[in-house]
Amino acid sequence: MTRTLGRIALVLGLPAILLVTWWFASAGSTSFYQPPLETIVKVFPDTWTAARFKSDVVPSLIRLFIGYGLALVVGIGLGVLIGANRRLRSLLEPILEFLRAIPPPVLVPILILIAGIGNPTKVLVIVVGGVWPVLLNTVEGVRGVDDVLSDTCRSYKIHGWLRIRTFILRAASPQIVVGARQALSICIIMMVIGELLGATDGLGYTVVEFQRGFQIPEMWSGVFVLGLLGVLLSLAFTLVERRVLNWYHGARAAERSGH
Amino acid sequence: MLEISSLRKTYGGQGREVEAIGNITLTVADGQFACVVGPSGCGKTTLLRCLGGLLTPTSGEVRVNGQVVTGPPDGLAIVFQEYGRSLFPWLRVGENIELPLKSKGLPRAERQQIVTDSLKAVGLADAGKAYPWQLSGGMQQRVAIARAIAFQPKVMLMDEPFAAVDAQTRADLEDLVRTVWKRFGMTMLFVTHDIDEAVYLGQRVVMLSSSPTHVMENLDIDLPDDRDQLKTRSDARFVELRTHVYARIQEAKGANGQSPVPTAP
Amino acid sequence: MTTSPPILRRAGDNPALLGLVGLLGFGALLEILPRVGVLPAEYFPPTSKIVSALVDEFGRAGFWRAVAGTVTTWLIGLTIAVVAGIVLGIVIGSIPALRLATASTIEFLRPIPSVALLPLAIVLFSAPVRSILLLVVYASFWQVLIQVLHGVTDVDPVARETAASYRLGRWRQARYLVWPTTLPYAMTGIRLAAAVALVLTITGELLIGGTKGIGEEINVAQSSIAVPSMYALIVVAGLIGLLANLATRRAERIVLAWHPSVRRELPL
Amino acid sequence: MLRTRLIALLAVTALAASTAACGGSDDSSNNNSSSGSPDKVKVGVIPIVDVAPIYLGKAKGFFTKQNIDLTLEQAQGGAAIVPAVVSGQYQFGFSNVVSLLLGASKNVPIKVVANGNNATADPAKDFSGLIVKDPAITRPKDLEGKTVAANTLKNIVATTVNELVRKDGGDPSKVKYVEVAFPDQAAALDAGRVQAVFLVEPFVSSVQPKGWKQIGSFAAVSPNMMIADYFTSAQLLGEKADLAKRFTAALKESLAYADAHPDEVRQIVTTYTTIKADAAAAMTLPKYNPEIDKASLELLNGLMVKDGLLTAPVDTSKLLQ
Repeated sequence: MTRTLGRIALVLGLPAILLVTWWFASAGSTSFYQPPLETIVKVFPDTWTAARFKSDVVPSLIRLFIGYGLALVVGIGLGVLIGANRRLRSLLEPILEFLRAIPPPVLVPILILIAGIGNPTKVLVIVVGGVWPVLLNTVEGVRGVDDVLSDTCRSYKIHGWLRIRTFILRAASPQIVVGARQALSICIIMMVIGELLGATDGLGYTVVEFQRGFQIPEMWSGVFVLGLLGVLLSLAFTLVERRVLNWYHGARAAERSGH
Repeated sequence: MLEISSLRKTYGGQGREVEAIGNITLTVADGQFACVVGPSGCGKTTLLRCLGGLLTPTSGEVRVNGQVVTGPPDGLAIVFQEYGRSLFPWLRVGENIELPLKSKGLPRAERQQIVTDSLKAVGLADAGKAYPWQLSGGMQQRVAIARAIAFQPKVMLMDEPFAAVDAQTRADLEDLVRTVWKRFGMTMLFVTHDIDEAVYLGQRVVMLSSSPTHVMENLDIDLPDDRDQLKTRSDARFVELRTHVYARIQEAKGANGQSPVPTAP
Repeated sequence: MTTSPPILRRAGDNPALLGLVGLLGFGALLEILPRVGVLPAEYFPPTSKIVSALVDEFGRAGFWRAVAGTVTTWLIGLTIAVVAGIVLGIVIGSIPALRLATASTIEFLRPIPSVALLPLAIVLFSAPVRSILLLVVYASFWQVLIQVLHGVTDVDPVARETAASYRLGRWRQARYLVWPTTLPYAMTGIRLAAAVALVLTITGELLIGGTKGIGEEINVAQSSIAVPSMYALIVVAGLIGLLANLATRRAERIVLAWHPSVRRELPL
Repeated sequence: MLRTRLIALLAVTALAASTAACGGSDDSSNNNSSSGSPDKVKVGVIPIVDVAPIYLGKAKGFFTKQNIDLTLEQAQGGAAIVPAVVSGQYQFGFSNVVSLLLGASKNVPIKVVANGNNATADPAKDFSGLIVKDPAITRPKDLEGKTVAANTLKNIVATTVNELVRKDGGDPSKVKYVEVAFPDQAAALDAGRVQAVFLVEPFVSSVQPKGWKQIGSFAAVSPNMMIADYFTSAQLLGEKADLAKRFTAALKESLAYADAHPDEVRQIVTTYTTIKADAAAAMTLPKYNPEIDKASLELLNGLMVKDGLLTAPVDTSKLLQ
């Protein structure tokens, strides 16, 4: 029993101390732009009502998941194509290396100019940000597949879609997951930027709206929600990753313990 | 039925031609258990990869069950030396064995049946649900053999399959291969650098020279059919045959004076 | 078409040449498509227009001040993040109790998108540069900290015992044992941090403005709908990113010259 | 012993660094001046025609006369200026009345010190314009369900457009607003990203050649309506009441001078915006009343309650000195 108590203390210890110090440090704060933590917490329930969730949080999330999904599909699709073909890879590598280096936010103004500020642009902005880490890590993963396995596939006549599905994609999955995690954090940033640069709904828009309306505690609560979104998505990602890569972690553990 | 006629394989590398296989002509009759042995680095693996359609020979021809080999031929299965790397780590043992059957287009029920039988045949009846990396080296190689059996090949190629396994496990696996061969009756080509293993297992031992490789001698093993580690290995005839092969290999290694040129895999 | 098959075949085996062919092909493609009308030339100017816009930009003093502005903000933010990341990483990493106590906090703060802090940054810091630096430091700090923590916890226990058996003091242990093992991880952290820092620098310039930088130049170009120069600025941002990647990889090779190239970037 | 203290020190700095990141102290550069040397004063403004008087007053030396060394800082909209004034980075700022009333309703510590500018008397010829491109939109009522560009959300533009739609028998809650900076609004309307823009000079003249239609303006809500004011933080008013008094006096003088010399206004505008002299000549100038128009305050107060921006009217005396 004490062991689990100990573990809980460790997990909640520091966060509790930090929150408490912030609570008291900001308690007496008269500064308009740094309201007491207490007011922020008090304002939370009636700011983030079910209606607000439906009108702003849900649109943001839908755009994020569609954009992130597309980034994965396009990134992995092209990645497998390029990774498997040596000549295609050396043909495209310099271009990809350059396009990857472009900081995604730079593309937002041009995308707004071209496609306007509707939802399609917001999704496009997210895809453009997220596709690069996925694409390049997939190419890396596909390139690094074990050639003994590749020979096994050839001799046992496993090819076509079966080969891609059960060999190439699975063998490259640890590296693809690295790319997918990087893409997730970039996509969240791009989601917010897309909403800050001219939007009529969404999380980023709401935070700007609060700021323009001098609703500072609500603005802080909006920042909390954005932060929480990042944390929850990262947690969800870890759970999915643990399931998708349990074979990988098992194999590495076996290998490391000299099995 | 395996027919190799004047097979030659060179590795071209910026003007430096490395002749892995000089000229090999060899025939293995249906159902025969042939072992191939030779000094290390004499292109045994290159020969096997040409037979398996994984490497295209520079000249000469390979026929499996009467058809010329241009790519991996039908009815042929290979068991690789690096058992760990030839099994899919993300598939459970049962799934590893089942995968080639899927590409053959067999219906589900039949596939499940073959998987269970193959596992029983290699003594891993209840390991179907485990992941390969949860098993020992020996057991992983058994899974690779089970996968080969499940493929129901007419010809099975084994590329030094027990080189990376400890001695005791190797003895069990040798006996397993013989039982499998007897039971399923496929043509077996067993490549090894271990002379004792070649004589113990094979109905015939093919001795290769060092590179440029050619067949030095075909030796028929007239030991009794049912062999076991104790009796056969202490049998005088076994020792006689083994010494003969050892002498010829030593002679091949020393004959052309230069140390064997390392061949690219 | 200029590239006939023989060239492709001869270039086939030499990747560098093939890469060049790829680049030229990409440029040529972007030249032809708008001219032929497949892409609306108004929003997709042909490459030649972009190049000439680029040349004009190079001629403008304001442009170089902007590049200098972006690079300085990026470097300042990166340096703060790297120093803080390494120091905190080693301190937290080498004291197991601290490591356990801070694990949950780190895991909570790390995924918070730094751009969420934007509204706070604008309000907390009146000087725009400070707000942008807050974003840059916050985003890149975690990249370094996490990798350094991995490095410190990856110190081979056997090595640690031998060091203890020779009664190496904690400070000397840090210097001769912890640091060499952590360095490769730190370098990975720095490489990742450099890329993220650049993204946030330009994001800050775009959204907060008020500082000399590529982001601001793009805002100005967007207002006057100077599309070719917008593309030129995007190309410049890409080049800065490319140079940053090459520079950090180069630094990595120099710093880790002694280290066997075996360095795993942990797929976390 | 030294080592353990060193580690402890590092741990403390780490903790301090993290809380500092949350707290964050800004660097209010409040440079207090001795009576002799002039007060260094920074004012946050938006690069539009509304602030021409303060630029003119600086050029004419009205501020130096009041012993004030004036610097004018440009920002996108009121929303960025208010925080800077509250934090002390700017001593004074320029903002539209609606944002100021909204701030007062949320107890933002700000006080109005002088009038900024007013709409003209003629609704058809004002310094502002609600402009549309689509010929199908002929009157404010047609904006229902459409998207209108405003330089900042929740400011006087939305209040004005809502009132125009309401007066035309339409339902203002059906109009959507998106934040687009003045210089980008023309491109947004051109590309069809928004169906209407609300511009002030010099931008109204710069889009003239496009031949788009104007269906409303500030003046259409109420002639000579007060649009914007200059304000300061309550803290500065408390500590330096004398400076505020001198600043207001110089500003009133500038407003009167600007209202009397339209051609000098047109000339000065070309110095702080990108407008060319010929377009500046065609500009319609706002009215620059020296006095604060309390009637407009109450009018806008009421409209904000109608729009739901305020739950109850603001006690404007809190905003005025």
